[in-house]
Amino acid sequence: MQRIGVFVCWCGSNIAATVDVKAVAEALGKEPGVVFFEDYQYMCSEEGQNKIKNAIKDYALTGAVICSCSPRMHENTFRKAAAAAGINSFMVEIANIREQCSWIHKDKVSATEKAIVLGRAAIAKLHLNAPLTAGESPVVKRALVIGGGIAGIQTALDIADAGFEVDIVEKKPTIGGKMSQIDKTFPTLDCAACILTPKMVDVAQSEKIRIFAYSEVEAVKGFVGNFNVSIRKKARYVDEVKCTGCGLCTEKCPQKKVPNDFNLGLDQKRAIYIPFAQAVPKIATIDADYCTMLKTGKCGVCSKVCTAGAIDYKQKDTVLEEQYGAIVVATGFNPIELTKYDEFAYSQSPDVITSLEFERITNAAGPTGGTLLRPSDGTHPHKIVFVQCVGSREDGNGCGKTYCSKICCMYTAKHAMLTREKYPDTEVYVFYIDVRTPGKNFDEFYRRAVEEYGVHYIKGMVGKVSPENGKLMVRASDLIEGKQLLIDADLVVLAAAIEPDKSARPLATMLTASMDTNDFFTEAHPKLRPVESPTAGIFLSGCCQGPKDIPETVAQASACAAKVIGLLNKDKLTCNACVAHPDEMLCNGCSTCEKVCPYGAITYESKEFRMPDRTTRIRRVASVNPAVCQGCGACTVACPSGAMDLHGFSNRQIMAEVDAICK
Amino acid sequence: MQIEEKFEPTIVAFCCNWCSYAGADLSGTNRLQYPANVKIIRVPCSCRVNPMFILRAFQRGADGVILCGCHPGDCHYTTGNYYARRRMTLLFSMLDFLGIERERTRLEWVSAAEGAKFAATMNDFVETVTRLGKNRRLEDLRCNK
Amino acid sequence: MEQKNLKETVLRISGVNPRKCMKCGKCSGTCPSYDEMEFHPHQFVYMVENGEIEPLMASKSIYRCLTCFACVERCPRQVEPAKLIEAVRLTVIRQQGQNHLKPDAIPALLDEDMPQQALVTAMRKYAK
Amino acid sequence: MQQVIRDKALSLLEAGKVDRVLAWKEGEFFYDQTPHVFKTAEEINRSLVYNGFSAANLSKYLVKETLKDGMIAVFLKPCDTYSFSQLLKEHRIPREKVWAVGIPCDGKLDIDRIRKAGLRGITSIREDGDRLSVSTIYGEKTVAKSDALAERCENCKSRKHIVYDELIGSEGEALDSGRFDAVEALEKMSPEERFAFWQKELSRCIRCNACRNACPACTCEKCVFDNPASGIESKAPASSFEEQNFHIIRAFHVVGRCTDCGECSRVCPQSIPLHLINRKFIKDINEFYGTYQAGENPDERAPLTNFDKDDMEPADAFRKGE
Repeated sequence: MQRIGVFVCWCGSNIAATVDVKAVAEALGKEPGVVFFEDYQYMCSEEGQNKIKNAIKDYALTGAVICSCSPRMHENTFRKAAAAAGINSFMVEIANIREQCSWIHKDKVSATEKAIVLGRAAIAKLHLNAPLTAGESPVVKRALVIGGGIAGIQTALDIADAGFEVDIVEKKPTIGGKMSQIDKTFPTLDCAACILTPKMVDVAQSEKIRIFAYSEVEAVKGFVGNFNVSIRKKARYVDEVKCTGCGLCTEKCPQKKVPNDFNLGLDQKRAIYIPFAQAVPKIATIDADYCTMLKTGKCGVCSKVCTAGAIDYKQKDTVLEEQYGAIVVATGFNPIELTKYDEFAYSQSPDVITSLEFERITNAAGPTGGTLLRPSDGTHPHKIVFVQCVGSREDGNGCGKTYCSKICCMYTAKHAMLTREKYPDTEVYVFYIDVRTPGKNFDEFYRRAVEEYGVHYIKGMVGKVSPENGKLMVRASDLIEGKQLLIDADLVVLAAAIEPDKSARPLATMLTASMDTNDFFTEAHPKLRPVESPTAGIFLSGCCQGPKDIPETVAQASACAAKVIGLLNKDKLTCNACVAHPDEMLCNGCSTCEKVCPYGAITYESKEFRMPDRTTRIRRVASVNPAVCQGCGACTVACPSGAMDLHGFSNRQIMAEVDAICK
Repeated sequence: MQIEEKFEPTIVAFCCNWCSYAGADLSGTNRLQYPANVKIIRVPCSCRVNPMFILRAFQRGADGVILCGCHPGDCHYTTGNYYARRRMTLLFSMLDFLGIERERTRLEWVSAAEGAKFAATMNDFVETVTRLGKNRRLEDLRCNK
Repeated sequence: MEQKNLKETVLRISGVNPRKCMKCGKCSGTCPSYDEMEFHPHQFVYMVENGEIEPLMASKSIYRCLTCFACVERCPRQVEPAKLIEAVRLTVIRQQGQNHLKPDAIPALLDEDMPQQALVTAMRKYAK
Repeated sequence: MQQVIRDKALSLLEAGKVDRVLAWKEGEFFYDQTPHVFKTAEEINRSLVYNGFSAANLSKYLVKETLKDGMIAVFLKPCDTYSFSQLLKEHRIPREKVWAVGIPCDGKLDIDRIRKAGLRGITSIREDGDRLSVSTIYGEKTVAKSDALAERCENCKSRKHIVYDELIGSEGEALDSGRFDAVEALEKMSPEERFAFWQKELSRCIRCNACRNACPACTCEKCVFDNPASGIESKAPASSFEEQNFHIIRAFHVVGRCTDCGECSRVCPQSIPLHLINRKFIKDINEFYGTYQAGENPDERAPLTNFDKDDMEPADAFRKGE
């Protein structure tokens, strides 16, 4: 039996004016288990807290019920007071008789009655309270960043800067991501490489950062502070230590017909390649699908020319096991596949290109050396049509996306402007539905494209693009003039919607991080915790969480780093004390609870049990990781046998409250 | 003249800690009145509410039970209220199927900012349940009087 | 019929929800009969939503639509403008004496290049 | 068919493939068969039966039986395979310890229904195609089989075997059944009429727990109603409320797990149509969240462990019914 003290607060006149506090204290004093009761003007004051502490000591109380303001106000205050007096802080229950009683009622009789009922419910619950201790778990002081684009780079640099070790896992042979493929950046028009490559070099030179390029995360186990990650380093067939990145092999390789994915297949590379001049790490990689030596065993030119002796045709994938305290997802985006958009003739004509392909064509390091030439015949286009919202803002039943891809309006304005600047004789048409330019200096940028560069912005959508005699006949509507247009364009550029990288979905499953229907990672709270996943210890950086431009990505990446640093800075994590816990003897092992847990806190293990009939039995039972459980209680209701219960809000506690209220 | 005593229903309101309980607090802070019949039980999340609790309340004499949680999509635990919604939809539909007045059960989404909505919801709910009168059917379901 | 009823009729016949339209104009950008029409496909969607059915009913545009369904095929939000145009046309034709193509008119249309199927289709489309 | 099943059981046992066979055994009365674990050929030849009264869904017994050493063979009718599959999904039965033999079923008989047709003093029943020859102490009678079928078989949902190691007979199909008609009829009633209906039915409950004990979804290590620590323990009814509480909670605990095998109603000594409560849940799930058949697909998420952001609100569910 508990020894309970009841403390009724007046809150000045806030409570006492509508609730007869003395009557409440006396009525509750008659409840079973109550050995002490008192009322006081301000329970939360120093003096009030001392009254609680003294009563706990003098009357050997095992628990306290405080009838006062909302637990959201002073629960912690009273818990600390209880702990200071030597009882467990979870042996305190609050009856909310201010916000939920005295402030909403005028009639003193009914308000007093209600306050007594609320007090009784709190006492009934407290009878079933048990001391709780929050667990602790250690933190591995190293972070993993998955994805080496600008988001991953920035996050890694910031974490390293705070003095923690960071590993970047990048599936491509080099870090840099989409930004390395871009020519110029809006709205300042500085060159992407000029601002990105110094950061890449910083990453390479940082003592705190390790880069696992050409590698993928294969499995993730563990929980916040203690993740075990398997990383597969794919075989490059080149010794990373020996290779100096001189590039001789990439010039001598006789296999020249390999589609260059860095240039989106617009030109060809060799079977051994370095994606671009500033690649980090600058190590050659052999494309096993095209290498004659690997396919037929006959060639070996690269091995012969390599003075460092770095070529190793027998190299195999290796799997590393690493430990991390935090994991950052920075898997980024890709433009969607446009092959299904027959009306835009993307598959039919090489002169219908995506905006990312346009970036490569205008990039000085790209397939055309930066000269704007048509992919089909290498001539200068004189009439270019840009089509916005291709695959964005659709109704979701087609092949497109329901969301706005956010970046297309700005990069299209940039493309249009740059084209007009370099080639003033080129007519540029932009077909738009809406021009969306919220951002610092963004609208000014778009207006410059129209006002200074004379780009034709036409409100309307392109209905059909048909290749005819080397031209692209673009049929479109001009909604403002009320006219249908037919433009004989030389080049059509489609602003393709962007979607999360395909690797994100399986990764989310490994991390037990939740995703929305578009495969963007869900944030822990859409407004207040935008860079954390609901799964503790998993953080989100860049476009994996939603479409973003570079400034936003970098801002989010740094915010994400701050959260990671905050976590890694702790030596130990205090877990939530009110966690779910299964009664193993009742557990059916049916896996129902596991499915509703938003945090992946529940796992199953086979355990040997001594049964009441003295036999032993191996049973599959649920096990909750208290470091991961956040205490929502979804599992407790999913469990048919009642094996799963929640500390602090147990089935019996809640039912005791129900009973006290309904009595 | 005989004064007929007004029926005062017992109403149990389960409120999730993060949105609805805070919404209830806010209606207090704003001094928005609702009847004292409503007694609130704090739960971490609407998904913590077991159908057993609701039946238990009716069994022990409650005349109406209302469950309040964060708006869909705003759950502190991201998905709890979606599960709660399915569970309550099925449970309430079942009670209706057994012939229990459907107005005695309710699920409402109340955010921490919706103090006014909380008070209005409670006023409406108390009024509805008062009109229905004492909850006898669940009690009487088996007693073929 | 009243304005509101007309709109309801058109919506019911077509099964289209014009509110899904985001006013991109792809339907009109793709329409092969654009220049023949007084009201263009996107205007049909807009005007139906605004309840302005009578001007549409009075317009020759409803007979200029080829029902090629290019707008239906390409609409990014699956609004299906052609079905709206069809619904407006049906609303007209279903009124008494409003058959747009009468059997008597057919002999005059006959010539060697006119496929018979086109006439049959036209009869179905333009008459009760 | 009985001989085919006996032969199969004997051959499995003889070949050493299994150590035990779970099947039906004649009970006190010919229509009252009981599930039984056969261990010897002699036992099988003596008392293994299979006919229109071999109604019990055997899948549930595997939960306990597979705790013992060795392999066990089990005969599963199509609807039993759904339960078996569901139990596998819930990790209640180790698949490798069971040899499942799918057997055909063309509907089970309901002795009460035959009696209600006016036949008294029945001593035996022989199935003869779609007719039944009924021997009574008053002489031979015949009844159309369709008039003697159990309700659940009249509204058979499927003749498909979901999971088995071998199959006697051929693979069947899921059927279009009118199994929700009775639920729909109740839904159409006024709340008062529904209340009166259920009051009449549930008043008869004697809390014998037969429904729970026969239900293949009720395999909890310890039922909440038997557990003093659960807070809702009620082995015997303490108040009038306990029964409806019991039946609602029991049905709720099997939501998304109930395969609609109909065992609850079959075993109820008071003939309460308990299956209607379960079917109401199934019907609601099908209408609200898309068709879901428990036990059909082991990889599918059950409706209560799943959600859609646009799920309907409880209030809309009511409106839908109007």
